[in-house]
Amino acid sequence: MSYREKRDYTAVKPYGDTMNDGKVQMSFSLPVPFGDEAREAGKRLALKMGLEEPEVVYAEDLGEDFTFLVIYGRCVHSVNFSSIEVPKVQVHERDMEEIDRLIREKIGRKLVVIGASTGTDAHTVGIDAIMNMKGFAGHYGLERYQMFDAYNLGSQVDNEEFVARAIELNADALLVSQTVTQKDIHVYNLTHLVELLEAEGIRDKVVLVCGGPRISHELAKELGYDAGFGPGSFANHVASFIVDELISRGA
Amino acid sequence: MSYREKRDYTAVKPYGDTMNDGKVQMSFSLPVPFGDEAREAGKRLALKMGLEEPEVVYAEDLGEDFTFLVIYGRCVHSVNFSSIEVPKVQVHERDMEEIDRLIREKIGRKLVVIGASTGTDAHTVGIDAIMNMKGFAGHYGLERYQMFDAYNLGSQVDNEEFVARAIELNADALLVSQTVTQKDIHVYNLTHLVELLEAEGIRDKVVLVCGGPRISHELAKELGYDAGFGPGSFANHVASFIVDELISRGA
Amino acid sequence: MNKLNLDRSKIDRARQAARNIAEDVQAFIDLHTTVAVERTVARLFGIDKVDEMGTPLPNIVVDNIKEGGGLAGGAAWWLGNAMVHTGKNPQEIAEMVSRGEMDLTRVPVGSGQKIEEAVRETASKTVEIIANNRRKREEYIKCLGEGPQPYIYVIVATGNIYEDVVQARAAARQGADIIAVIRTTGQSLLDYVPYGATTEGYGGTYATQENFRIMRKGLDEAGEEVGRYIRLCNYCSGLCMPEIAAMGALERLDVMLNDALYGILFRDINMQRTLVDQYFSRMINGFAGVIINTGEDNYLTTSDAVEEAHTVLASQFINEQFALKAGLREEQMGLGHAFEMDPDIKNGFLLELAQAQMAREIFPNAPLKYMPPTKFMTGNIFKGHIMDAMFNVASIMTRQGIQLLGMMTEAMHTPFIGDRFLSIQNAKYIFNNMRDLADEIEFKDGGVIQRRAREVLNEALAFLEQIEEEGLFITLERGKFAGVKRSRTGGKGLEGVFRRSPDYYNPFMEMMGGGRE
Amino acid sequence: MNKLNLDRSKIDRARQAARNIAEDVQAFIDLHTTVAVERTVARLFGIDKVDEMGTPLPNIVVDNIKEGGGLAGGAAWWLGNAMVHTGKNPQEIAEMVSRGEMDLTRVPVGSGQKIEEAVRETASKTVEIIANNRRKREEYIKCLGEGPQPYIYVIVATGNIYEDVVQARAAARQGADIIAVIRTTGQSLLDYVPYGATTEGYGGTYATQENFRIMRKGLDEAGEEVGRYIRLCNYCSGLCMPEIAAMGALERLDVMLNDALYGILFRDINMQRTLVDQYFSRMINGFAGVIINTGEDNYLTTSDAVEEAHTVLASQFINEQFALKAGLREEQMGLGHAFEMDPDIKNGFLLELAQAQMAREIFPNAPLKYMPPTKFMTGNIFKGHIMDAMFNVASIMTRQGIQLLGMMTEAMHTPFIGDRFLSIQNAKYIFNNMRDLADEIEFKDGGVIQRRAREVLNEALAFLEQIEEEGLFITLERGKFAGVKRSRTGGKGLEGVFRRSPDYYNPFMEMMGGGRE
Ligand code: B12
Ligand code: B12
Ligand SMILES: Cc1ncc(COP(=O)(O)O)c(C=O)c1O
Ligand SMILES: Cc1ncc(COP(=O)(O)O)c(C=O)c1O
Repeated sequence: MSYREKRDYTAVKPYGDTMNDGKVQMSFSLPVPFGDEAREAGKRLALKMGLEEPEVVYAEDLGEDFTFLVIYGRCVHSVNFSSIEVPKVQVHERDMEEIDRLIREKIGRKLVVIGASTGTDAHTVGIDAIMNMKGFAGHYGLERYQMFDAYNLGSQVDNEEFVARAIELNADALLVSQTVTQKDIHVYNLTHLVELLEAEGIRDKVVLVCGGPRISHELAKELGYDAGFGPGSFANHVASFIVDELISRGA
Repeated sequence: MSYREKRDYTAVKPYGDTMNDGKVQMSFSLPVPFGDEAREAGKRLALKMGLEEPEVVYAEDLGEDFTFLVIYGRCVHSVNFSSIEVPKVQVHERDMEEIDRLIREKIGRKLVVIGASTGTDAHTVGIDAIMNMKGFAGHYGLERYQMFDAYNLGSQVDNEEFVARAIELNADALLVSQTVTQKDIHVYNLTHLVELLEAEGIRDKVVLVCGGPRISHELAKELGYDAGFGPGSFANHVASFIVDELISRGA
Repeated sequence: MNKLNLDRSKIDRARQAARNIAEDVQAFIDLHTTVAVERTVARLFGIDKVDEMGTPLPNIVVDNIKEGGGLAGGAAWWLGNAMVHTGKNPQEIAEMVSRGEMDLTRVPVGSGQKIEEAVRETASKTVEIIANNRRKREEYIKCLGEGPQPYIYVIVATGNIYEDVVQARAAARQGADIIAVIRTTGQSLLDYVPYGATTEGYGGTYATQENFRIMRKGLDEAGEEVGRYIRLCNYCSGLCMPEIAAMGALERLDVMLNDALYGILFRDINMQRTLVDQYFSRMINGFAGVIINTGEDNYLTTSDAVEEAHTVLASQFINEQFALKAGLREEQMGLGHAFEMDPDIKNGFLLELAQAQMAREIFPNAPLKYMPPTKFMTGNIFKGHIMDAMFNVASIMTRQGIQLLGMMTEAMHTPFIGDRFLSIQNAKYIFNNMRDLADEIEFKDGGVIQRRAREVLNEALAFLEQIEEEGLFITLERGKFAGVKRSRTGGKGLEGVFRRSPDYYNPFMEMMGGGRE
Repeated sequence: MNKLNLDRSKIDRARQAARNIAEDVQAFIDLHTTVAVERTVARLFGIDKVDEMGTPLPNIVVDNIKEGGGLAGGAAWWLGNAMVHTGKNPQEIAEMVSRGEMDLTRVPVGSGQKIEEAVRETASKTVEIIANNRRKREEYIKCLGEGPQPYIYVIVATGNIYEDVVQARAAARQGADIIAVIRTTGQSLLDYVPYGATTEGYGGTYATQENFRIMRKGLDEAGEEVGRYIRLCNYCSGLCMPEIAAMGALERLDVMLNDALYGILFRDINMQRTLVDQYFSRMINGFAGVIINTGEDNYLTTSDAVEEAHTVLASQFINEQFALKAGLREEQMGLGHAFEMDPDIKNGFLLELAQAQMAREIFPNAPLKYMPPTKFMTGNIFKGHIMDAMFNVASIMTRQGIQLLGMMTEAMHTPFIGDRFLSIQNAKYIFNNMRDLADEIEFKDGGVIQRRAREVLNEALAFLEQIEEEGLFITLERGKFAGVKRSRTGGKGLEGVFRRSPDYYNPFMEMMGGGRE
């Protein structure tokens, strides 16, 4: 099929079953009583969003004068896909043995890594996945690496305490996990940590990494981190990054 | 709760869990290879639609360089709900007995009604629901009414044949069902019927009604019908409408 | 597998009644041929292409014989005669006829033995091609493997074959085992098969031989890439049943919709026409190793699924017997049924389980084709998606063979690429997460499920015995199936039915119908 | 109900081990009190409100007694003494303390008998209010009725009580039976209960008595309108277990999260503190007719659901025994478990069924609280919605008591009003369409399901026997639950634990703890 080559990546639209049909599905609730007027309100909103021929395919009374709607329509907008560039963590992915060997050869000592779920965040499954001996989805955590001294401080660790431990243990890398994002609490908390590290004058002495379900590398860079890891990250990704970073810093 | 009274119906926004949070769910596919760039493309489209803080919460590779996305965001648009007026069929809903009685009293003869699924459309369940003796969801069809002579011509009836039968039977009302809407085939077909009826000079002699899953009263009126009935219609709605219409026409 | 404790003697009795019904009709079939059957012979002789007006040459050839009054003898004989006479091959002859350079029934009649030889030689080439296709499929399955049952069956229906292929290949990657290309609205009522690659259709794509070829190639490639043979499905039903069966055999389709009664009931095709056509089409399907899918699900979309359950079972018995007559093996009988009860019925799922398990126990070797909820699907895609999930649960709990996946957007449009993906994900999740649930559960003795199954079997038996008595034609005239009344001489296509002459000759019937009981 | 063929003697043995474990700890509990217990006494005496700084008067009162070194005797005694001495009621006394006008331990000590009388009189008023609430609930259920089990349980968590009420009422109309107001992040670690109506919270709404009242009123109205009693749920866990239990009893909450171990393991609350607190809180829950929900589901969100299944069962046994000690009836024990296995596990559903059915058979009278998939929920709301559907299927197939509905948006945010609607629709569809499926199916003898259940029971028994030997404190120190190690003297709130003096006095323990074995 030469069909695929014919695509115009400078103006990409949603695809239902035919190139450029623009088909989009949408659902939301409106704080208005159920009825034809509620459907019409949904339709008008869809029109404002740039959906042509919007169709309210389902509407239901939620009670208390709320209405739930499902809408389909054709999006008039397009994006220039060819111009998109997304910042990504540069990781040469390696496995545990390779990483240990590399550290032995190029750095010649164990690396100290401290991890925690900081602030009021009590979600530890993510940081455990990266650090715990048994690891996650078949990837061993940092505790199993011979060339890492890994300290998992657990959950709800104050930024102050975290920084104190970093200094005490002379850490090479800090791993921060953030899961709760309501009212951007994670942004606040992550920023606060960078400020503390800078105040202590150790920001540049450590590889500073954050992760969590709503963390992207882009966001992490913005907030002053060296890298950010989202869903689907494993210990060897992070370890590879830390090692490369330290080597390139001339550690 | 005085909470409900506080709503501003002149500027209504989608509602997630807080008034005016604008939260909308959306899903679509893009004809681009799976990856961070695809996510970014989805995000940019959402921005163009007027979703603030769009978040791609899920992206999956569909193969063949297509990507499926689920996005949440806050819609910046609002609609003036208080100004919305939707044309509606004016039906005084009555039950079978009342309708039969009304016809007996006010018109004094049986009404002839012809129904069909016209054109190439072979979907009969809808028109059967309205006409069949046994009816639908507990509402008897027109065949069971004492004061209706109901003729159900079935499916794939040509408009020409339909009109010929209308003349032959001296019909009071015509019921057209349309289900297939691809490429607006129903609009074409319904319009064609009106033209034929006008050409034969009988358009004004009949109550002309259409129905189907994608038919609204508004669309029906636009196309020159007296009324349109969508999902959830029953025989007694249509019968009530026909009777009122004939009475008001002085039948 | 015996969870329902059904009365075997009733099953045997029902099967016997269906056999008698089919035999009665077969006597009629054996005396008749149709334009479609003869066009099929022409196609199997290698005649293809269209004239300048777009009329397919098989139609031109058969019309020519028909006008010459020779159809009762079979097209094979006239074509053989012309070949012997001119020394040309059938395609060349067809082109001559099309240009008005030849009138088949006016060609001087040559030696019967020579004609027969020519016919046999030509026919065996085609038969060999089809046999090769069958072997190729078997090899593919041997070396690539195939997905486990229930096979995941999805449709493509964009109207544009090129768009269809992309989506079909994407579906294969996502986990589909069978891709069906839905036909455009109305094709089944065309008394010819359109030609060439097509890009315009309503709610489906034209079934043409070129489209079959394009899709077959796309799926073979995808299958090799994903390491799983991907089956291709299209529709035999309509006025061209055997022709499309032949095209499918030539292009290695694997599955074909083919029902003895569907065209009569749901497309108002004349009953004599369909019954004669279905016989030859099934013979071809049988020989080609195609799994047929019957259309009992349609009774339930049209009428109430709780009330009409017994007509589904009765029709399955009848389809089984007609299939056996045409030489189809049980392993090729994708008998249809559907999960179409109102989702609001209390304990409705139990009734669905009863129906599905009953079909499984009564037709143990058939790769049952299970159809998804459609009638009660609404614009609520979220509810629809879980109705489809429940359908998948019912299937894996009763070991169905072919799962035609439901789409959450059923009430709106033919599937978007994303809809199909979500459906496949739905089925894969449930089939894997509940893989052996059927082995683990038993149904309570005398419980709701067992009682329902018995009831439906009883009603189906009574119904079949009534048909056995009245004959199938009269039953259809009385509107006993799906509430649809059809007259013996009404409907489309009767003018294409002919009584065979005593010397009627169709080489393929012997060569491919080996399995006839 | 005996589908799993479990070894009754093993169940009995496990239960006995748990009883020994609980008895061992109960000896410790009976010797101690905590600031939370005494604040609860103050609340039950009618002390409420906050000072200008926002400090709740119960805290001010108890701190005052503590600072005076009198807590070992119990707050009741000091309050009674002050009442006798001043002739004022407890609220007036608390306000005096708050204004620095009184120091409770310095009030001249009056006649023991008079104090006891005053205390009894005050206490019985409150006890009567609570008993009335219980009767009112019973009346409501008698005249309005209630939804069938599994009760449909949904959460509201906007942070704003007024927004919460609107959504809760909408949910009631849609079919919810229980509304839980999730608490704001971090409230469980506050050593006081906030005051008044609140509109700001993270991922939840503050549990305050006023918020309870607002929600109770909203749900009573909605319940009357929909003709079904709507239960209200909040959380006892944290540093204020008994205080919140008391608030719940006073405002007629119907369901409360209350687990003997949850605070220790998942909030790092000191184990001595939690174990003493849970006892009094459960006594109050028990008397108030509240159904408690235990938190075993948390083991499975933190660790692997397949591997840690036995810790859930072991914890259920322990929670049961602690509950019995506090006078809770089996009918009030919403023992927790969860559908948290990786959806990609082949036959994972069979393991889930085994677990759910096992809980059902071992705790036949408990309204088991079944928690939905959360850990493996992703941004794929469509897949998530069918995972929630499978969870609903598992529930109705095994007759669970309380179904905490899963939300398709679990991985993103606390429920939107539309998410909740779709979840309720999901559950209602499946519970109705499969209503009696549990009656209809049996599990194969010696099949995967039966074997899995036996295995888990064996492991749980071994685990319980080990705890029985080591004692609960040491088990927790060794990190045997959820892989979390807690030290006996670590964690939050140890400073609030006091050894009772021999004359410790708490009138409510006798008045409400009637059920103690
Ligand atoms: C399990 C869970 C809990 C457990 C946590 C147990 C524990 N020991 O961690 C319990 C039940 C205790 C809990 C409590 C709460 N939770 Co919670 N919880 C979840 C849940 C179900 C799963 C999270 C999880 O474990 N995911 C699995 C791990 C492996 O994925 P991950 O964290 O993304 O980690 C991967 C990557 O992100 C990355 N990664 C993560 N961290 C790091 C760090 C580094 C350095 C690197 C390199 C990589 C990395 O690598 C990991 C492996 O690939 C989510 C919903 C969901 N399905 O996502 C809600 C969820 C996160 N919880 C939520 C909330 C609101 C709460 C509460 C606040 C509720 C309340 N009001 O009580 C409480 C309070 C907790 C607190 N104070 O923080 C919300 C958050 C909403 C938001 N966006 O802000 C969610 C989304 C649920 C919801 N829909 O409301 N929760
Ligand atoms: C059942 C069905 C069939 C059956 C029809 C059987 C029969 N005897 O009718 C069969 C299997 C034969 C069939 C075939 C096809 N179908 Co079809 N079918 C459906 C299905 C599943 C249900 C329709 C239905 O019966 N609804 C129930 C009735 C009661 O609802 P209703 O029609 O809306 O009627 C109510 C109101 O609208 C109103 N009403 C309706 N008519 C009238 C008339 C009047 C006068 C009044 C007052 C009121 C009224 O009152 C009724 C009661 O409340 C829908 C999907 C769906 N879930 O909607 C697809 C669907 C309609 N079919 C579709 C298609 C494409 C086809 C085919 C073209 C497929 C193909 N390529 O072969 C064929 C061809 C048919 C043709 N030539 O028209 C598409 C249409 C897409 C579109 N929007 O154009 C749908 C949406 C499926 C899909 N997702 O692809 N179909
Ligand atoms: C047996 C059978 N043939 C064909 C079709 C498709 O319809 P058409 O014949 O219009 O292509 C169906 C659809 O349900 C069917 O069941
Ligand atoms: C027993 C119990 N208590 C409380 C909670 C809620 O957490 P928090 O104590 O932080 O409010 C849970 C949540 O899972 C729980 O299971």
